[in-house]
Amino acid sequence: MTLAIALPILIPLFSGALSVTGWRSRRVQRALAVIGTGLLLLASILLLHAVWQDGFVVMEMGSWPAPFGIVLVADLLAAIMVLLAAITGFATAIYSLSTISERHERFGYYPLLHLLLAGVNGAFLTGDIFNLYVWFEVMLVASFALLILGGERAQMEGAIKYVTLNLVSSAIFLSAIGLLYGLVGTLNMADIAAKLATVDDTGLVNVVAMLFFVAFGIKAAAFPFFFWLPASYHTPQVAVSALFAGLLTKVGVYALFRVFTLIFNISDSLTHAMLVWMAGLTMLTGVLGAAAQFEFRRILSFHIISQIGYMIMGLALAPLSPLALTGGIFYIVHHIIVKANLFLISGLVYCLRGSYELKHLGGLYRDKPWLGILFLVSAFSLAGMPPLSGFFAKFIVIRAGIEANAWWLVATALVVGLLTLYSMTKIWAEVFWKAAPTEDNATRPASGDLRALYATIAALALMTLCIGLGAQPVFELAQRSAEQLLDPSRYIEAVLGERL
Amino acid sequence: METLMAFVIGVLYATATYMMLRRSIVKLVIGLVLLSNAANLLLFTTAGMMRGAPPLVPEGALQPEGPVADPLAQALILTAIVIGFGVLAFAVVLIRRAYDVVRADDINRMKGTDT
Amino acid sequence: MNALTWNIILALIWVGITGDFNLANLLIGLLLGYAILGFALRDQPQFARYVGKLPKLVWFTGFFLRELFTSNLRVAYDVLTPTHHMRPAVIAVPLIAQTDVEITVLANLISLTPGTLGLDVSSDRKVLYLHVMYLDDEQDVRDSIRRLEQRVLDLLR
Amino acid sequence: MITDLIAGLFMIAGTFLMFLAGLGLLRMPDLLMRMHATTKAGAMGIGLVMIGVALHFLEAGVTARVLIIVLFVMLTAPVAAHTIGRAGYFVGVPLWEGMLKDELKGRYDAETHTLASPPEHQNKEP
Amino acid sequence: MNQQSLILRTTGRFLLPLLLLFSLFLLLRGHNEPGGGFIGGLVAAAAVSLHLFVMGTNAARRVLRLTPRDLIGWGLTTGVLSAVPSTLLGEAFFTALWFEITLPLLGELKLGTPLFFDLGVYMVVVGSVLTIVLNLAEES
Amino acid sequence: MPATVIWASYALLSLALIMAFIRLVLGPTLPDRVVALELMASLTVGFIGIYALTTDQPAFLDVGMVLALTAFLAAVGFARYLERGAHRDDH
Amino acid sequence: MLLTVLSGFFVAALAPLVHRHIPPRHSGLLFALFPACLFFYFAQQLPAISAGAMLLESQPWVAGLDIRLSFMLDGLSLLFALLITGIGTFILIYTGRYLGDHPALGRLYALLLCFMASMLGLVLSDNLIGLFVFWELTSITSYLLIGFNHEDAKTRAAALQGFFITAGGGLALMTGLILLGLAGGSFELSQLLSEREALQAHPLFLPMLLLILVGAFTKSAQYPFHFWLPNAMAAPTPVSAYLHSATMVKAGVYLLARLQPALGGNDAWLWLLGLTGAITMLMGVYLASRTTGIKQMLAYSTVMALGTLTMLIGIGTEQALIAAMAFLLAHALYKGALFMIAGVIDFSTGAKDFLQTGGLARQLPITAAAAVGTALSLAGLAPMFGFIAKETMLESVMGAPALAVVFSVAAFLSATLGITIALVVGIWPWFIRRDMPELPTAFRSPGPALLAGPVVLALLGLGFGLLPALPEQALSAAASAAAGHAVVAELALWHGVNTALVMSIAALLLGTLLFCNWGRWRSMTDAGERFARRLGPERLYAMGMEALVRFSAWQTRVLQNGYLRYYLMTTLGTMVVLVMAALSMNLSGIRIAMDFSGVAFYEYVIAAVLAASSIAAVLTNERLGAVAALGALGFTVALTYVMFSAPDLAITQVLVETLTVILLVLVLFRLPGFLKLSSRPLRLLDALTAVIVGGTFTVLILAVTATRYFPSISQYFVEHAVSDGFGRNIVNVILVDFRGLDTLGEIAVLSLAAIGIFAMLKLRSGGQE
Ligand code: NA
Ligand code: NA
Repeated sequence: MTLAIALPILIPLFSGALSVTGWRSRRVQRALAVIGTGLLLLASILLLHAVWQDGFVVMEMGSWPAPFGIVLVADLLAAIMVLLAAITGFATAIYSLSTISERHERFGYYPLLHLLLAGVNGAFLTGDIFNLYVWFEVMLVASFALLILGGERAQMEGAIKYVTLNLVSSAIFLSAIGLLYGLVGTLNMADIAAKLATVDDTGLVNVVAMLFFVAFGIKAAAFPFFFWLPASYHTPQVAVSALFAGLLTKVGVYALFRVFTLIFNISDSLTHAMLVWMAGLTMLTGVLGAAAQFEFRRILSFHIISQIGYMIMGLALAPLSPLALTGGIFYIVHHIIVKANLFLISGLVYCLRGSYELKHLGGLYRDKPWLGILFLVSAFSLAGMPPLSGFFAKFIVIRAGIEANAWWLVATALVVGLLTLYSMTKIWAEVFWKAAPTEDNATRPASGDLRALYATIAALALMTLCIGLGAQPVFELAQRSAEQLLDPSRYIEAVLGERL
Repeated sequence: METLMAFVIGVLYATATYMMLRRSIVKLVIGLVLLSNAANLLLFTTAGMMRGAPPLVPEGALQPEGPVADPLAQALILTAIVIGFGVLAFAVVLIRRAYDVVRADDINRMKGTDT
Repeated sequence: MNALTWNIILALIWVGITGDFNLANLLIGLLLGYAILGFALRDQPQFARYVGKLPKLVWFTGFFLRELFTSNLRVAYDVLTPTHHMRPAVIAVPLIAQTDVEITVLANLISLTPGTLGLDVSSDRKVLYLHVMYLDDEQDVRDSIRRLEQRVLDLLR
Repeated sequence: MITDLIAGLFMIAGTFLMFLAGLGLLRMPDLLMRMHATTKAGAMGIGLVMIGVALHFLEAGVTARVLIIVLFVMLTAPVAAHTIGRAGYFVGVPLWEGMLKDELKGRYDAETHTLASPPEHQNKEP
Repeated sequence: MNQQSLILRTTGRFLLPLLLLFSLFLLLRGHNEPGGGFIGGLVAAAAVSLHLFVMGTNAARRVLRLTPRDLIGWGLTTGVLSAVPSTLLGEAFFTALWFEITLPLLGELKLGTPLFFDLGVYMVVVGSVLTIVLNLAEES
Repeated sequence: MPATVIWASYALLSLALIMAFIRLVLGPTLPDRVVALELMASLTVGFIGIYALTTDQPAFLDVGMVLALTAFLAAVGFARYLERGAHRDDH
Repeated sequence: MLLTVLSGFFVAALAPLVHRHIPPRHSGLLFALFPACLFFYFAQQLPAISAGAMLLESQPWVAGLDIRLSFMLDGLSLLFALLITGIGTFILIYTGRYLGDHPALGRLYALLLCFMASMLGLVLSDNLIGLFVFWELTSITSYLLIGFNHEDAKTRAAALQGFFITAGGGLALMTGLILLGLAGGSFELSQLLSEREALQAHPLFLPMLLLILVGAFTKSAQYPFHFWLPNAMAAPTPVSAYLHSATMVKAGVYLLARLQPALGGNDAWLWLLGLTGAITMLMGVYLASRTTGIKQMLAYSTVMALGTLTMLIGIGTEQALIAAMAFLLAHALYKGALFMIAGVIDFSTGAKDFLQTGGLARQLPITAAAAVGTALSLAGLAPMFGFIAKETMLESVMGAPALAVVFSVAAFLSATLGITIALVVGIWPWFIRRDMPELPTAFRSPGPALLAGPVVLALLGLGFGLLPALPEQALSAAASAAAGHAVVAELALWHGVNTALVMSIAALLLGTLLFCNWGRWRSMTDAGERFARRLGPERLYAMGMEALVRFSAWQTRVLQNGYLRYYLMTTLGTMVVLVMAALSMNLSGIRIAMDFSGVAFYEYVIAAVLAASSIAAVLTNERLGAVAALGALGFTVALTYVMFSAPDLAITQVLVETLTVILLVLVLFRLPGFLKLSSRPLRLLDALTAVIVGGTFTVLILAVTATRYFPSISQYFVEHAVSDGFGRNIVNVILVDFRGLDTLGEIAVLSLAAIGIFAMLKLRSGGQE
């Protein structure tokens, strides 16, 4: 079933194209949103199944042999990421049906959504470094457009930083590709890796690796490149926030995972030190940023950063402990679901109360106990409380850190976990426990039918719970995918086959 | 020629950086244009530069007669130029709208969303 | 049917007959078609005028190239020598040309000739404003413009 | 060989004209005069260089392209000049003080963007 | 609101078809000579932009007949669809399919999905650039 | 083609390019810069012609073709800007 | 056992639903059936366990991480399980009456049952991580239970404080447990306990121990983490009785006792636990003696008890462990009862402070009787079980292998003050008659549901005191487990006259004296209180939290300051530093060649104009001038492409350049001119940055062009474009065929940009479309 590998790109591209063509009909757009993302979900399950069976699924686009044409390669990590993108995409689409206003729908919301997913999936699946750049751009421009959809002042101000810093990242990325191409003369990542393996002194490659590191670091919102994220993530439509929060930075993380396991030497002392510092400082600055916030989505935004730190910690410690990489991957899986859900919950709270400011919120536990429970499940999961998904994610990373004797990182990760708990309980206390501040706020009627929102949130919360209670299969998946990453020769062989 | 281009491209990166560090949003956009040109030229240079041999096959032939300039790099740059244009267009309109809502060209006044 | 259309159809047929589809052959087709039209249909006024255009065009081109050459020399001299000899002015020249095309062709040709530059046409299309570089003798300039206008109208009407 | 020599001549002439255009652009005292230098010398220069090219190759395909280039340049250069000159005049770029006369002065209406003809021509039928 | 000069207007009227023709020329020969969907599309977009400057946005929209946004949709659809047919024959996505047709005047012609794809590119480029330029011009 | 002719052509064009650029920098008004830009476009076409000739590669003429046809659009754009009475920061 | 734990969660989940359909006065009884059944189940295991058997069962959970749902029932866990289920039964009965009219009672049941299941899981877990999971679950449920009256800000703060401290300790504990598991080669307690030598010889033994202790100490409110416990009294009284005296706070003690065989028996253990325990004991009893809040006093006395238990486990002798188990049981009985009594006083009179009470014996005779009984036990007076526990304790501290004097003095002081507070509890509210204002609320009769717990527990205290053989079996089994080998507890009310008894009598006298001067004692110690308020652990905690918020606000202001300039500066600066560092570390593999050969003069000119136009764009102070400079840049770049054989690129560049100019012109139309916004030094700094960034790229390009490891793969495209791609323009064949996917993405980018721009221009905030 190798066809399944291109479908996660082509389905959203096609849905997006049709959605543009059917611009004038809201019904067509809404139907396409559900059908398109639903099909995407099916395709990504198919893909994961195929990859689980065969280890790698590879397709040479246009039947041009690798390394000349563009190949799509799905290893377990890629397939997992695609599945997560599909889940988030589907959830967001359903959620959007009842939260996105007609105004926004009429200005391209759904086409943008589809094309964003296409870009994200393209980035996950491509085996070609320049093609990765292209998909990054697709994703980026789609996110630009989604970010400003609505034209509020805050959106514009946030977008200026988002756009500028991400464009700088793209330029650095492109420059790095240019330098790498100059050195190796090829773009296929497997081919690059295979060729570099035969070079004696790859000193210059280590230098170029720094540029890739910075470019992806910006995309991943790692320290000290994260500025664009807190400036903008709380400004768009909440469904968009959720999608961004879940997916976008993780594409940067994915790219870091990919190139630093396949192409560049992660054991290089500078690279290792850099990743370690980056991981620690990302965790810490992110969580401290959140501690200073008193707006629902801003708190969540800063936490994205700190959680990215855990994932990078997984990568940074990979040479010392294979378990670390497993932890990083587990963390990604957990985080995408939980963070997206928390944003969706903030949106539902907004629907109920009309504000994201903690000081204007309150009384929701009394009024909506089930919402409270759904929030608690996600929030405690984010904070790494057992038996939810976040606990195992944190546990693996920390256990790996201990195995690797990375004491400072472990200590940081622990403190950050505690501070995450601090933020989550802050939200809980202010939004749910505290009495509603004024009557008029508390009685603001919910707009429209919220059942779809509850269903989406409940489904994602259930997923968090299941990843926690049934952590073994997810762990096994993460472990096998880490094994694949740690043995690049398998990837190279899958792509280049007998040409080696 | 690559050596010469290395310096020229360095100048482009430098000017792009300087422009992006200004407070005026218009200068920011100009910086982005410079940056994208710099990256394209970098790719062009590192792929190796060759005079007078465009990657075209003469009519009736199966291959060019002699060596030709790297067509792959050119295809990549073409893609990058077009992408850069799309992105730039977006950025340009964005600053325009940002100016509309903020009523100032000064980026330092657009910091309401950060803290 | 328009004479030009006929000429093109003939050229295409030529290309079809010879089966050799390229630009050169099409040009040959056009020339042959032109000759045939001039020969076969010379008694019909519509075609006669069409056929008569070519010599006019050739003649006009020659005239214009000469103008171009001489005036270029003058500007070149002025640019190259350290002192400026120009006597610039903006003058209004009344127009005989009426249609958009006539006015435009005239203005463009004027602009292409060194020493004069068509600035704008008044909104009532009565005058053309020119920037002239060497207004040594205003009447002389006006006369040469008028001559050019006449030739243009000859060619176009 | 002969054609090559002629081609060379055309090329030198063309590039020389273009050089003149550059020099004129730099040396002339006001916008309108600079435009004289560039539009024509530029267009002419391209024309000559292109003829040189056509002579050098002596191929129908190349000649056709050369003709098209010359045609396009002849078509667009005066329009560009006109557009800039008009705009420049309209916004009032300073003109050389040695100008003999200016019959256009004051005839643009900034509000309606209309251009009046001089009074002596207004009622005259052409 | 036609305040543009007569000269520009007249030349523009003549240049529009010329540029559009030129753009098609660039599109069609792109597979063999410099040109192609991007370049052709950009020239076409430039042509309509010129028309816009000269004759105003309404006139430019009239020239297009359909909104440029639809052009984007159709172009993207074309692009994606041209990647698919090969899979029906069991090949990978994007595998080119070529077939020769004999036209009465033009003779043997090699057509293939890449050309179809290039057409999609052309449409998207025209549609996108014009969406941008037209809306921006209407704004100012 | 004699090398001196080619050399001279390039030299003349280079000088012209430099002068045009100087005017572009000096201005002083926006229309001056636009004129300089137009000339730079023309010079580019000239360069392309000579280059096509010296390398025996007529393919480069295609670039000249596009340039000849579209470069003036920029001038039209600038003119539109000026005539709309937009904010000007030249002198 | 898995079943018993999971069924707890299951019943908890059902509780709110069931509760809705039953009148509240019966619901408590109904739910109490569940722990009662469990109690009997565990009681049945007692004979086998005390005979030395150990029940093990195991289910895989996350096998790859050695996380299993494995359970072990030995004496220690059994004693705890009995306490949890036994006291839980009475608490549930009590709750039904105490909060009978509360709208959220269903949720309270759910949480209580949830807590009970977690607590059972904790004490039954054999797997370290499984234990930790349940440990954290008790923290979470505790948080939610403390915050039951969540609309009160103080309650929320108290809940957070308790949670934050225990969860923080939990993180340390997790690390410690992971270390323990890794060091011992297994995450199963049943296997680890026999790895004593290996563990204690491990290089990381001390950090491991410290981390585990932090976890245990925070949970069990040891000094200096003790302060959250009295604040947790914001919880409803049944919760305080259950979690914050009888069960959850004992989790830390449980863990210490559990690990004693593996980690104990060394100086570090003795000193750390013994001293911490002793200090906590003294601090607890001292603070208890000077508070007048009923629940506060009980809470502080719980702190005292927890300290005592820690100290005893630290001493670690057989006798000390027996004493610990006896004390644990005695405390659970009397403290559970006392809390319920405090609840009765509150329920019936509304009084929450001793000073509000007095002479209640007439109105609440049964309660008063139960109070006297339990107070006796608290005081450690015969014939209550508390007496036995205290005597054993006093004996064992004197037999400590080290620090015996310190422990003895501490124990004596603690016993003295213990008498005082017992007298306050047992006499003050009931028999002391004073001139008092009206009771806070009208009197309500407690009824049997509220009295069942106190009375039964008080009677048990008496019964075990009179017949110490009754609990002996269970206590021996527990002490054996804590000791790691079989220990037989021989408890008797009368041991003859020994030092311990003498100490007890002295303490009784001194304590009574103090009780008579309770008011003066309180004012005497005010100075200490004032000091604690300024610099005590709670104050430090508050200051720490404040500092956290302030620091994070500061950090955010500094890092996320809103200035794009600074963001860019940081980003690019980091990039340069990293590249430079990498360059300097890899010098051996890097060559740089300066090669200007073959560059024609006009190429220099074009390159110079290219560079100069970018500089012109920077230097001009007109926007349109900058745009014109960009145009010049575009043409020279296009020329470069032409000169180096890229006609398609040149064409594209020219077209894009033209369209860019058009775009800029259309947009700039509305924008104001350039202003010089930055100061001269800033501009210089930026220029320096810019030069460094540019220089970095120059160096990189020079190095790459000089180094080149492999030729490009592009020869393939040159060879196959015509034969397989059917096109002679190789670049175009690559674009539409070889790399069609790139192009597809690229047109997607263009489409997206157009859609985005369309939306941006047409969809205005609030306005029309
Ligand atoms: Na996130
Ligand atoms: Na003239």
